[in-house]
Amino acid sequence: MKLNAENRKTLLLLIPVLVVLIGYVLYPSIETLLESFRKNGLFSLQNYQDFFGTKAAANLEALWHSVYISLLSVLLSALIGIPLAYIFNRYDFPGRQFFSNIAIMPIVLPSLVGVMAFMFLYGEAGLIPNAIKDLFNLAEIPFSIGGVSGILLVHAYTMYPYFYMTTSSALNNIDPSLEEAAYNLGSSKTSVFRKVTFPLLTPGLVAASLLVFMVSMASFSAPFLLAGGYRVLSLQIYFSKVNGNLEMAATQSVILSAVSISFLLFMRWYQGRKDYRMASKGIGAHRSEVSNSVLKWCLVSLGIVAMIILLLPHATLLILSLVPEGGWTWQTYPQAFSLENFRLLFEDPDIWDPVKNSLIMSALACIGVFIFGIITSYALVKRSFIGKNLLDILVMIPWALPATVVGMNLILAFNQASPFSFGKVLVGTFWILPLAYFIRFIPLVVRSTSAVLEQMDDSIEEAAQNLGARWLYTFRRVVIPIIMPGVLSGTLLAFVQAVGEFPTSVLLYTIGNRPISIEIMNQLRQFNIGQAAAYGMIQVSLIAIVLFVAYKFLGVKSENTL
Amino acid sequence: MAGGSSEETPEKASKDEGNAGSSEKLEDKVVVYSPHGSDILSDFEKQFEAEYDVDMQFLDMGSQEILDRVRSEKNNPQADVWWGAPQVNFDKAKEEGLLAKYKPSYADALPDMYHDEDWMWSGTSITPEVILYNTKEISPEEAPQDWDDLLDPKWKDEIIIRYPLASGTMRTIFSAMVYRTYQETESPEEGYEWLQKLDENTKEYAANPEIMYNQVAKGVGSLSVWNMPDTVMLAKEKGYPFDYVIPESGTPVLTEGIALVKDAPHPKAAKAFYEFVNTKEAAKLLAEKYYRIPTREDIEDLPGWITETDIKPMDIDWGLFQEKSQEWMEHWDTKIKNTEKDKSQQ
Amino acid sequence: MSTVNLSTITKQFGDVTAVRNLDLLIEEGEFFTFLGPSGCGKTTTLRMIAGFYYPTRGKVKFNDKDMTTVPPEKRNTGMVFQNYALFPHMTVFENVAFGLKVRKVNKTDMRKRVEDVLKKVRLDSFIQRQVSQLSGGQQQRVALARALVIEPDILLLDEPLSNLDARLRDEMRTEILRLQREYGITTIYVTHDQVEALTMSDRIAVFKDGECQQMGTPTDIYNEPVNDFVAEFIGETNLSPVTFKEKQEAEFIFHSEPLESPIRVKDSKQNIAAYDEGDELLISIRPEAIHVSDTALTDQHNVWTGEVSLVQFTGASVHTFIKINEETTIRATGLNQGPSTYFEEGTTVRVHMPEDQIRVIPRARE
Amino acid sequence: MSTVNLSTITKQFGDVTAVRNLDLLIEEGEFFTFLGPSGCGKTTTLRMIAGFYYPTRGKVKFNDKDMTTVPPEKRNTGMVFQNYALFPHMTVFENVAFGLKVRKVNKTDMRKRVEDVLKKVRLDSFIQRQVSQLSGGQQQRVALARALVIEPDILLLDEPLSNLDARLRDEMRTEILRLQREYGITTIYVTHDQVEALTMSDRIAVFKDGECQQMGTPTDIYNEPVNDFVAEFIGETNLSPVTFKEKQEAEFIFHSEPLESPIRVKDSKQNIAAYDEGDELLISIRPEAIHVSDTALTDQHNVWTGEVSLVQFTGASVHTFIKINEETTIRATGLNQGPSTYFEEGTTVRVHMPEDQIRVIPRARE
Ligand SMILES: Nc1ncnc2c1ncn2[C@@H]1O[C@H](COP(=O)(O)OP(=O)(O)OP(=O)(O)O)[C@@H](O)[C@H]1O
Ligand SMILES: Nc1ncnc2c1ncn2[C@@H]1O[C@H](COP(=O)(O)OP(=O)(O)OP(=O)(O)O)[C@@H](O)[C@H]1O
Ligand SMILES: [Mg+2]
Ligand SMILES: [Mg+2]
Repeated sequence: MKLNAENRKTLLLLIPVLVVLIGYVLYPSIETLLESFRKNGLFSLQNYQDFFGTKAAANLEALWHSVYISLLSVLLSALIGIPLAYIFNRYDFPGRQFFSNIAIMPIVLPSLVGVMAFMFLYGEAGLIPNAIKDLFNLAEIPFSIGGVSGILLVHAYTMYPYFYMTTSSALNNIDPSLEEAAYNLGSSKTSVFRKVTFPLLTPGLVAASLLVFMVSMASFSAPFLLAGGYRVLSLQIYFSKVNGNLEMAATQSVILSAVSISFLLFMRWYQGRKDYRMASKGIGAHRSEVSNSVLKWCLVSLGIVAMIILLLPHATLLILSLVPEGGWTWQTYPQAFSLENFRLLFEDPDIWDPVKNSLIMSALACIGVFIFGIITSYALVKRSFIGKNLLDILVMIPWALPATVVGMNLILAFNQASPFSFGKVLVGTFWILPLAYFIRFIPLVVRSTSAVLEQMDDSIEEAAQNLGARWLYTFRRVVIPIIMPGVLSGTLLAFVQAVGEFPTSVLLYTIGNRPISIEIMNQLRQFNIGQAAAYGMIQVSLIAIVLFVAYKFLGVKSENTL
Repeated sequence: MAGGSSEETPEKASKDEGNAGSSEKLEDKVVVYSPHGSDILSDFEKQFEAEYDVDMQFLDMGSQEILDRVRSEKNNPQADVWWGAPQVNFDKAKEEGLLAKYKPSYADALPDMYHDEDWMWSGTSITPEVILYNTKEISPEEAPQDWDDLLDPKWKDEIIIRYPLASGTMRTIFSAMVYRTYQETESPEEGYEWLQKLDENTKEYAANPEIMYNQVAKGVGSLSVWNMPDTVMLAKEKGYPFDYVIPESGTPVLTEGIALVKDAPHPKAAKAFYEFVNTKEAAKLLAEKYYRIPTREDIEDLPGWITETDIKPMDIDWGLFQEKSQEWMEHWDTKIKNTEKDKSQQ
Repeated sequence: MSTVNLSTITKQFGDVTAVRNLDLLIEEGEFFTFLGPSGCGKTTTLRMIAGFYYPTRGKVKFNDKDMTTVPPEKRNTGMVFQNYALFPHMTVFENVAFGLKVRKVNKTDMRKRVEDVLKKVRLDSFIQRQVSQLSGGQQQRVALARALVIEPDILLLDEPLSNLDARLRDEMRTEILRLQREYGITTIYVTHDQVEALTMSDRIAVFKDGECQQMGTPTDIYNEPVNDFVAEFIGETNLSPVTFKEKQEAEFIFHSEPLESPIRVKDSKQNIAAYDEGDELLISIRPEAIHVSDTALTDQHNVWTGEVSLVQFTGASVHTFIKINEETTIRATGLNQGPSTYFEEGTTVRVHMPEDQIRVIPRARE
Repeated sequence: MSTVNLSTITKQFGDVTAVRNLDLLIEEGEFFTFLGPSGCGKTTTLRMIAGFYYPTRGKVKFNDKDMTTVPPEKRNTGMVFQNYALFPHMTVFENVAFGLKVRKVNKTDMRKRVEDVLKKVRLDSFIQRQVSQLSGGQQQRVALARALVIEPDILLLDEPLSNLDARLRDEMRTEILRLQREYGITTIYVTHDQVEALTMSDRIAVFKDGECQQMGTPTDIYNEPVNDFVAEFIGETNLSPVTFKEKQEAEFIFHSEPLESPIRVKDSKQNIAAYDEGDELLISIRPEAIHVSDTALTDQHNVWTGEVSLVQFTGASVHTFIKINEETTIRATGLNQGPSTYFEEGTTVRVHMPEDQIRVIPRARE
């Protein structure tokens, strides 16, 4: 059969997508898959038998804990992220813009020092519980985090921005007259939210749930730092690895990905049952106004309180960075403040090298992921072809696998020459890290972009074509501006995370491209908590600046899409 | 501390020790993988570069990471020298054929227990394991004096343990506890029981050393087991309220070493560096400034905390120890570690 | 079952004034229509009544109860949105049932009522479709069904039939009227279809640039427009400037510049609109009131001779355009009684404007 | 400047057949209108011509060139979408200029052309607005301007004026026609407004359930519908079942069951439609062709007596509903010549159906 224009376009789109996915995702991952079927150099199912047999008790417990924690993390992040997004996008109040920028700050927190900041804040010896104890003269501290609650708290804190960002961009794409119609039919605020707004956010929520679920499944720092003894699959993988049992680590990784991918398929099915394209006649975008000032101010104060809580860890980090060595060891409260740590840091002439490296590599990766993400999600959402689910799975693999496993895969795939590395050995070169970041963050951008694309009415694109615009032009001038909020939020999240990326960086960095996170880790290893925190503060401020600039220059455009 | 190193520069290293000799032309660069931290490393970078016309570059990372990395770079080695890791890591690397043989000029000054029999690595410093306690909470008299004292029910919920699976130090201590009885009984059961009891007294497994220090310092718990140099360093340099007890019955002593990477791109410069970091002056500097106990026996005027302490090393067959340790730790992880307790920490 | 009372409502968007000083009292159970050109503020007014906009100034009252700041969900209005605003994630059934669910109608009742109303809008066979799989007119009918099914106190219909064919529109109109009468629902209707407005409404308000020009019953508005804007907007009309000359018995005599002759107009409230000193005046005569004949008409006033310049067939009626002179072309409408009755273009004919059919009106103020 | 040729086009969505076996040849520069009830497949057909749907079966040709699989952007058609499909992120100017930008028209030219076309749709003062800040009708005009400005070969208009008031609609129609004539653009027009369809079109196709029922000039369609569906769909009509009785000279005599009397119909192509043996027959007579009088009409055939049951005022004309018997009510339309000429409800009147105004047609097949 002759290919019609549609099919030709689809094919044209799919070729680059497939090349990248096969070359940089599938090919490296195959090694892990094969490894899981190897035992003492022979092909066997022994590892899986072990997993479900002799080691079942620990492994299944870990698996169950992982799933349980991940589901709860999704729930908690959603509970924080959605209302915040709603408040900041639906109510206009003084400082809204400022607060809404702050709302994504948790992601800026460098993972390791971030978790430590949490412990300084909420741990048994933490600032908050002790401050409350001292303030109210309690005999005991009222609460403290640790164990599962700690993991969940940190997860919710660090992962709610996925919900926040996707919800925000999806909210802006909802035709307000839909909500108005529901109010008009007598629905109360909550039921409009439940029955109309929330379901219409589905694509965004599905995207965020997937991201959060998978990160939690693969999350390492939080369970490791906060509940060393608590068995989860990602730690199990790590321990198998440090114990030298690589085959078991691979097997566990495969199973972890399988669970994540099942979740993906489930969510796809869930989303596929309904239609979320805004297809009203004309543009009904009269933003409804708010009358109830009491409610408004309630929400605002809620928002402000939330902001304070969100920034507490950053504040702790700041405090830590200002406490000179020995100034806060056994004491409940820090004893002295100085700029000593910063002075020490800035004395090092190479201090800015890692910063520069991180920024350059993240920017490179983000440009790649921006372009690739848009094309891929467009193919996934707006084109129909056989094997869509498979493509979707491929896209999510870098996110479903623990970061260390991704790093290992890359080492195995690129420590020899291959066509995908243009015949060079990439391991040990500068380019391996930007590549790793690129691969790691493909899913993030693809998901957040897809979420917005799902809501876009097809006829807008058709109108452009009808006016004679070629596909590329249409794409550039019509599709991209409309989905910009989603792409942007995905890319910004990717950027922020790339700047702080640790688990794959630590495996792949070289002397020439040492990123910030490694530097912080090294300070920590030398027990220079203060300097590590100071470094963390530098990272936080840098990212904040980048975000600010990005919003200023790109966000303005995307606000207009309404 | 990064700045103030110049005044303590040791006298020029005596040339006769360097059999890599300056007569031969060295490569212009040497790459060192080391967990010693940038303070030590940049200090040594300056000194080494002052002495030789070689650009020293270092990657500062954990010893386990170094092993992983050297392994992953096997086809395309990037590093020349691996400076600093417990001997078990070196043994593993040796087993996998990642190291090159080198017998340094100071070989005679090293006791046999501090170098590999095939000279695949040699020791630079030793780290005895100790019981660490918080001086604000416990007086020196009260403090447990031996390993078995830790099992006393009065320490219930007072012990913070760095999560052992990922920590060389902790693996060594735990395995040593099993090994003590295994030596005689050929069975780990008694050791397991010991660990079981320790687990009962343990309040928390901390994921990394910093957290452990913090929890002990702030009095969340008051006891831990750790290594001596770190403990001293924390107490003297960082102002932590820590002190230590060397267990009476003997303690495992880890050897930290240095090794050359096989097929290293700059083998000559690597050898020069190998020699350079274990000169007498360097060893003394490390001891005084960075709290490392030297392996060389020919160093004089060591600080008091080294000379005054009487370390009784435990007698360990490291080969067997290494072989069994994996199994024991796995047993601990799956059968002994009380995850219920962990979870219940609200 | 509410009155709707708008008092001096003004709505501004930035520096655009969409509605200006609107006063309106809509009676209980009345069928009230907003007419006006595109962009004159009809939707804005409806949205203020529904509660989606808050007036910049002024008050909205239902039954004397101040509703100005009451949220939309507490107003019990049923609105058909100009852009439909169907819930894309729901089927036709779910869309229509939405308002009933909110009202906690029980399952079987709900099912029955939804099926009933869908039958009325001729969509019973589409009940399980996703709305994206419907044609434009079908979507519009879902929107209508969704508003009707809840039998609200006030029904706000924003061009609810614009995408339906005449036949269906007719049926829908009947249905809306039936419901409205049966439950006495106060209905506010926006339409661009004049026939619709004239046949259905109890009263009509004609808007221009956010201001209400005239309010009255359909026949009032059609037969006695207050100014040229209303006359021209509702129905076809012929307008021509005149100046007052004199009054004779039961007649006024005006002078028409373009027609270069006097025009006689009957002296009655129906024929002479209120005007102020200084207003420009025009005569307005509906095309259907003009007699055209190719035989001479004697003994009558207001007769002109002209040439047929265009004959336009529009189904039931035929428009004949008669050129009197360079400046003036008059449009006359006759019933379509077969092609044989159409005038040929170019024929010379007589045009008679009966003096009791002419209305003199002032020009609308800008 | 293309002919459009659809040959045996069928389009299915799953198991819904939206268009069935459609054959259509639209001439160069022709103004062709699709008429039909909501959901009959008009939009679907347009979308196949524009290239957004591929026909399940059949071919689309422009000028004998097979376009069935040519992508939309290479067809040079200009479409006004039923739902407008405006670009939400652009201003009015940007929306309209889009097609020109694609065609690489230079800046000053573009500005001029956009301003021109916006003036024509009366939106020149809105040029810098965001489209979300426009009223429904204004948005529709932007959509229209966007399609017109590129002067395409084929103009596809899907109810482009449905949300405009009569006056504006009139102006827009004139504008569309002017453009169409001037550049000879082949235009396909979907509308629900019959007057629009009848006044503007060169030819009309009437659809029902995805099938074309009749194709022809407006007068053909109006005066000589092929079956009851067409007769009823275009314009008002009175339908009544009859059976053939006999033929007399220049007349046919039919028997009407509901009227309980014979009906005479002139024997001519215009009065008797083609029908097959076995078809059910009906008479169709337009309300405006019916004479109603309260004086006795003698010496004429086809006269019935009835009672006025409803008088409906619709502006230019007045509908009078006359009840002949329980089953039959006849609708007659007269011009509005002032309230004094309306019949009172309840009056007994005579109804005359001229025999050359009646048309006998078969019932449409399901
Ligand atoms: N995507 C789809 N899936 C299933 N059925 C569809 C789809 N799109 C349209 N249809 C059906 O096809 C039929 C024809 O639709 P189309 O949009 O062509 O109607 P239309 O003639 O334009 O009607 P209207 O005047 O109401 O706009 C309708 O019955 C509609 O329900
Ligand atoms: N959000 C807005 N910002 C600025 N101007 C607006 C906004 N919404 C509407 N307008 C303007 O207010 C005026 C009234 O708009 P409205 O929607 O009430 O018109 P309408 O009478 O419903 O017209 P239509 O018949 O075209 O739907 C219009 O000129 C429109 O451009
Ligand atoms: Mg409107
Ligand atoms: Mg349609």
